[in-house]
Amino acid sequence: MDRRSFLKTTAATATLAAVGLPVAAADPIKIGFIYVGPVGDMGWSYQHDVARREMETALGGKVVTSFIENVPEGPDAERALTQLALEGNQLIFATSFGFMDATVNVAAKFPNVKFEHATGYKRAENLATYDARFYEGRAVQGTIAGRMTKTNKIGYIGSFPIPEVIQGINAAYIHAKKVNPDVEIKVVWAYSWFDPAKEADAAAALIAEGCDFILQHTDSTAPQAKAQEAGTVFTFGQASDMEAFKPSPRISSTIDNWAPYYIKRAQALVDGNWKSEGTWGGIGTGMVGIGEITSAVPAEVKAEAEALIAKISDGSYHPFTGPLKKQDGSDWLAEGKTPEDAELAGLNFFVEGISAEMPK
Amino acid sequence: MIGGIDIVTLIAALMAASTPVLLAATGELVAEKAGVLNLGVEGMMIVGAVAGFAMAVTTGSPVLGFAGGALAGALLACLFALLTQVFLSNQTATGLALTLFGLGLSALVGKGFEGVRPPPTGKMPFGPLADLPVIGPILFGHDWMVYVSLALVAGVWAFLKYARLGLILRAVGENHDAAHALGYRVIALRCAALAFGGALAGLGGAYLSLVRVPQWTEGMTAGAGWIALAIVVFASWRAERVLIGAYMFGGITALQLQLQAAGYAIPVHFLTMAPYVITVLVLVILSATHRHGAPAAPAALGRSFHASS
Amino acid sequence: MITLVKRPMPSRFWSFTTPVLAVIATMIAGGVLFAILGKDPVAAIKVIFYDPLFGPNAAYFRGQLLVKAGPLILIAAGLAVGFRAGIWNIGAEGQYIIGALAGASVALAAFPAESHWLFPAMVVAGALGGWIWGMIPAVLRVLFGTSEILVSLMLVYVAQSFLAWAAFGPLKNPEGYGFPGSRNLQQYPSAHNPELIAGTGMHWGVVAAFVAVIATYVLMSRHIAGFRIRVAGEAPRAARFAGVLPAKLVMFCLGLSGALAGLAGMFEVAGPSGQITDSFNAGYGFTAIIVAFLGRLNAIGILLAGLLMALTYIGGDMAQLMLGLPTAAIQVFQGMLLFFLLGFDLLTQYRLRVGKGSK
Amino acid sequence: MTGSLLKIEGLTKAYPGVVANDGVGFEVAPGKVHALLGENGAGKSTLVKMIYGLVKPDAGRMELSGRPYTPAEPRAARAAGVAMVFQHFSLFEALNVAENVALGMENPPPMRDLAERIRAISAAYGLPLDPARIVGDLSAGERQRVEIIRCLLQDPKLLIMDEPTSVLTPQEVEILFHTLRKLAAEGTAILYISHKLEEIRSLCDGATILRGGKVVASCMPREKSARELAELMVGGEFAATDRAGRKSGAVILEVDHLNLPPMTQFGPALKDVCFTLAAGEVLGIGGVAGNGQEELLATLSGERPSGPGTVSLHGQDISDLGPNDRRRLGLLAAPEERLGHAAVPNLSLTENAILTGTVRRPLTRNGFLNMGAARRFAEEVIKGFDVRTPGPHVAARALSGGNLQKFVIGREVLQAPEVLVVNQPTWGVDAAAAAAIRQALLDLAAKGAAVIVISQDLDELMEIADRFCALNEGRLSDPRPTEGLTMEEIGLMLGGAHGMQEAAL
Repeated sequence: MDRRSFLKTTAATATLAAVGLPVAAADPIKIGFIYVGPVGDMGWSYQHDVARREMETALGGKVVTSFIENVPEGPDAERALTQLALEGNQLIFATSFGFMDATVNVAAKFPNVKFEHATGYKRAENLATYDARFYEGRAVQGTIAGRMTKTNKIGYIGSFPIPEVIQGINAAYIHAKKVNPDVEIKVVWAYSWFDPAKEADAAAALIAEGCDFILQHTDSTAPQAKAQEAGTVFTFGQASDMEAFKPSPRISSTIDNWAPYYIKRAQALVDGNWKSEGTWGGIGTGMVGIGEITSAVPAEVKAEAEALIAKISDGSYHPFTGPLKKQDGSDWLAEGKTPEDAELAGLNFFVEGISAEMPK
Repeated sequence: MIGGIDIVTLIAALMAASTPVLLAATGELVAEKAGVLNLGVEGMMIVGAVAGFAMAVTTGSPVLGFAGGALAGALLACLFALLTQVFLSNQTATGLALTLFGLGLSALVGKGFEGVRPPPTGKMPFGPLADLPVIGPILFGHDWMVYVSLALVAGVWAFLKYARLGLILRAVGENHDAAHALGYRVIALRCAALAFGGALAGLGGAYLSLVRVPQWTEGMTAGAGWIALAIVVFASWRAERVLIGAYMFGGITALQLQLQAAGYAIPVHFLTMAPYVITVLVLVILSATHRHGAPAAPAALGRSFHASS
Repeated sequence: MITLVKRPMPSRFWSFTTPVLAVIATMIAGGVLFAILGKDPVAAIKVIFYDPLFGPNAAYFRGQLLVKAGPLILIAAGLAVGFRAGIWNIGAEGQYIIGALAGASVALAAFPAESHWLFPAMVVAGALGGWIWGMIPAVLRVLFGTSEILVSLMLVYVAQSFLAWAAFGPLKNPEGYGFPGSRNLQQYPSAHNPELIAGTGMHWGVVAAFVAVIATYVLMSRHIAGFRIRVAGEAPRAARFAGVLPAKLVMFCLGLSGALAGLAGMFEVAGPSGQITDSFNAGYGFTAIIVAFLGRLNAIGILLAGLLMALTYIGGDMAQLMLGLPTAAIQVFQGMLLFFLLGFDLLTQYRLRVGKGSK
Repeated sequence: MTGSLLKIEGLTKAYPGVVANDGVGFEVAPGKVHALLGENGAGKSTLVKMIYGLVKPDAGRMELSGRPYTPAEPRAARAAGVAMVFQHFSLFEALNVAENVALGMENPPPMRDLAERIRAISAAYGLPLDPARIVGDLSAGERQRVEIIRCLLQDPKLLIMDEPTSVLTPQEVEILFHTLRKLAAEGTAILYISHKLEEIRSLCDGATILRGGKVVASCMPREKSARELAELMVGGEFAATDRAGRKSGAVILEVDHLNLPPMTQFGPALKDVCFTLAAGEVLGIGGVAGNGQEELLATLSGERPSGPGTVSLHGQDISDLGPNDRRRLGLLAAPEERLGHAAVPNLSLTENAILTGTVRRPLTRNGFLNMGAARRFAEEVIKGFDVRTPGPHVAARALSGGNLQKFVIGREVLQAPEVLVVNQPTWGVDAAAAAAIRQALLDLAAKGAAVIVISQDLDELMEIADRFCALNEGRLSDPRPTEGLTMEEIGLMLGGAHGMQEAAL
């Protein structure tokens, strides 16, 4: 995308949003978004914005969208949400966990406006939640990494020790271990979603520890660049496809693909059948996209991974299927059992075999 | 290897990791030596990052990219110089405003450069030297900007210590009235020092976007400019100590990540604050020991100069 | 050739006129910027400056103006007292964080007990926390002569690390599904700093900001203590001659600005923000420095500057929403506003002379 | 060489509101020491700044060695062979001697050679200096040596010295004069600025006397008496001061074995200072600047507390009381430095009245300022002491030095002190105003107050003081009655014969 076309598109949306002229017979429905980061972060907020634009295209002239980026969590979020509601938006997406309480407050004040909060757990009559089962993508990554690693050491750059990230580490480890009993996982916490320099350092540290696979739950491509420099290390794209590093070191990716969900929800609003619910979509619903597995992956490994994707996608396999024990050796899931979503949502321990300690 | 930490890799890693702040801190050192406190380092760095990136991507040449980054940083510093030296605005407030302005400007300019990969910056061709054990990765394994940054530190050190202009610069930072009375052009010199500081900050930013990360994203300096300011203080305004300070700040980050990677459960947050606590201690020791001698900070630091006669 | 001639006295006329000129200049320069970005400059300026105050939903935004400006004003009022005395606390951000942590800790320790004493105790804890954080550079300066500028700045980073530690560790909400961040104090009636009159944005922090403005105004312009503070900033030796003890002055100014910044943090965490998270501090402490200077270190000026600053934030969000202006453009616009305000201030102290100068 | 080295004609420089130099002209010949004589504010400093290229003249012309000379900046002046030693040193405390010297030179040699030359030349002229020492650690005299060496290294044709002796001890003055004579003998012209008449009489070969920016006379100083020179300077005879009708009363103030470490890095310590002061008495304290005058005033005013039992007022130990407590008890002071110490430049006269006036005047209520009362007090001072200003709302920095001095003294006198300590009360004040200030001090004493006048102007002290003592390196000589005190005796006291006991023995 070059600069000029970007400016044109935003200018066009802006004119629509500002003037609000009826483009179709009926006035289009206004839909608003708030992002925690800049749309240019190439990660989390960027993916939401991509989905916003896809949704707008998909629904033709039936909706118009607008957004506020770079909204700090806290009172500014509450104001931004109110602003969106006051501007006549019928549906508002709050796209960061930290917006949760602000969204709850504003939703209570505007009962006729629908709200959707990403990754949270508080719902109301007019407040739905949605999240993606990123751990499903981690299971695929774990399988590929477990098969391909030569050093039997997999590095994992975590952002914060929160359930979403812990699910990912566990899923990756369980599936790597399944195909390679000797595998170890090393975890480094960056304490940031986005700090390119620190992520690069973290990747370097893991590579120095002998890891030849770097999985990341942070949004920059700095680890990919480090891996490329090292030459023999593989990575996976995170949040966005990070296709610039194809075919190697980036051999696949987990993509946050919110577009299908946004289109579905906007359509529901247009059709008048929106209702509050908690959505936790995975590969099956398209919310978690698996980016192209590149030629750097041996064919049989690729086939195995694709089989796993298919099993997860059709619901015949859950990445957390017993028997599984907790890190301290106590039982977690019995043979064949899978966890409740509520339990998974609050996951705060590693599974048996991971040697890293959970930070306190 | 000590306690599971590969020291050679650690040192090699921290050298590259510290280069952006090393450059920025060296530039700020020169500005502060001339008596100007520019808190806008972060703003100049990020504008340098985006300008360098844009230049390198557009021309395909990292060298031109670094030049562009330096130029952009210098231009922003000239804005600061105009306000503080000509319009005599308060340096603290202007510096903070400069950071705000730089963050916004860079994001604005950077639209359209997101997700683009810059041309690679080459390693220095040391040939077989780079494969030597231990010293190979530490001394001969870096891209050329690392050596440029080291040369710049050495250059600034020598400039301040031996060059006539360096002496005049220090004099201006010590006592601008006396320097004026001797006929030195205080404001011109300060503007030049600021521009140089801005150029180095811009260079540091360009290193981030062209080598360290390498890509352009909004807000990518993530506080590096503030660390550069802290390093100048830690270094008690001496170029050789800026090197130590930059490597220490960079080293602690690299070390804590390596410790984590090696499986140690470490108190990350306390390690993160350690360099700052150490800087405060250094300040206290300096002030306590220099009570009856020449103080470390340039005496005119942060004060506006207006020739009244 | 234009030369500057120092006025024998600061010009009263220009001290009122320059802010207006600066705002007009910013509107022109900003308008050019917006035009380059393909937006209607007049519409953009209107959305930023006019709509939040008099637009269709102004009733709500006027309240939000107070919410946003409250902490800025509260912090800046304290900072300005020190700045007038030549004591440069640029670490208000850290004091804000520690004040918030202290206030929230008291509340979280008492949870879930309800008591009328809880909120006052939090207020005291918040002020105390900020005060302690401000006293560190004060004591170091008094004992060792260490620069309070640099120490207070360094302590911001220490406070930030401390905040992150607290948010992931001891203050983490045990019912928060493992997510970082404390319990939300908005849902804890005794600890909540609520909107006092619905829809006005007024909360105790805003009240405190107004009280601080009035108190510092009276202190600085009507009371002998404030007079001595001003003297200390203008002429330290004259201050000693007038009976000011420098050590006491340093402690007072850093303690006061620290306590007010701590209060601001505490009111924010107990009210609009609601919870401690690792990124809870939104740069208020640094922005307040700019506000203090924009307000010419004068309490009334700070009140206006804080409101103006808040207006550009809120108007900026609106411009984003209604015109699709990127935040970056708003930041550049704010930067320009600050530059013009800081640059034009020259006219109050100096006279421009065109033609041959004195040198 | 014959003729003149520097020739100045019709040099004029005006600042807003003041004509600093008005058609000034004179000549200096090579190898001669030429004095520029005049009171503070007569325009000497502006004149030499023009010669040194720091200030551009509005009109007039200068010639150096017969060629037109229009230095655009000091650099050009130095290149032309003009060097200058400043009254307030242009030195950099954190840098060492060699670096400071290098900064004042156009094309300094490499540092090592420069250090050698500094050593050599400083030894040759009897001004020993270590080039590696940090200037911040040097004494005032040593600092001046740095300035002089800096000039000498450039082989100047013309050396300008602006009030060089005000910071020197008598011994150092001797050394300096020796150096200057040697320089003159080698052919250097010296332009010597001072208002110290005896110095000029002993050193200079010619003098140009300035008053109010104009040349009022030229003369050979050796041919004139100090009194004649002084009359040329001030343009008339001294107003006679009325010192009649005073009787010494009981002892009010007692200073007993007062010791104090240096206040600043380079200041002198006070050593075993003892004296008593009686009601109705004026005690004059003479001495060269920098020998503890400021320190003594700060200790008496309460800015610097001293050891227990060292300062007593009415028998009460006030050693640990601050300035305001002492004001309450009747001990007031007026420091030497008007702008920044006795008064705040950017504050109005009303506010400057508040600075010291709140204790003895009802300018506050419960700590709140009563601006009306303060303005009335300021107006009272303005009226009572003939302060020329548009009104009390004017900032102190807008006043001329003399007017501000009158305001400062008036502010203290009108608070009816029991003891008043003043330092350099008439420094930079025109003759009429100086006379008025002296009279006010005498009147105060006549009403029964005790007054300490610290001054470097011996004539002034002889005129108004009942007893005289001298400060030298922080030591105070025993006070002697001024009546019958000879110049020799005063010289001995100033020169550091600590107490006159030895002399008496």
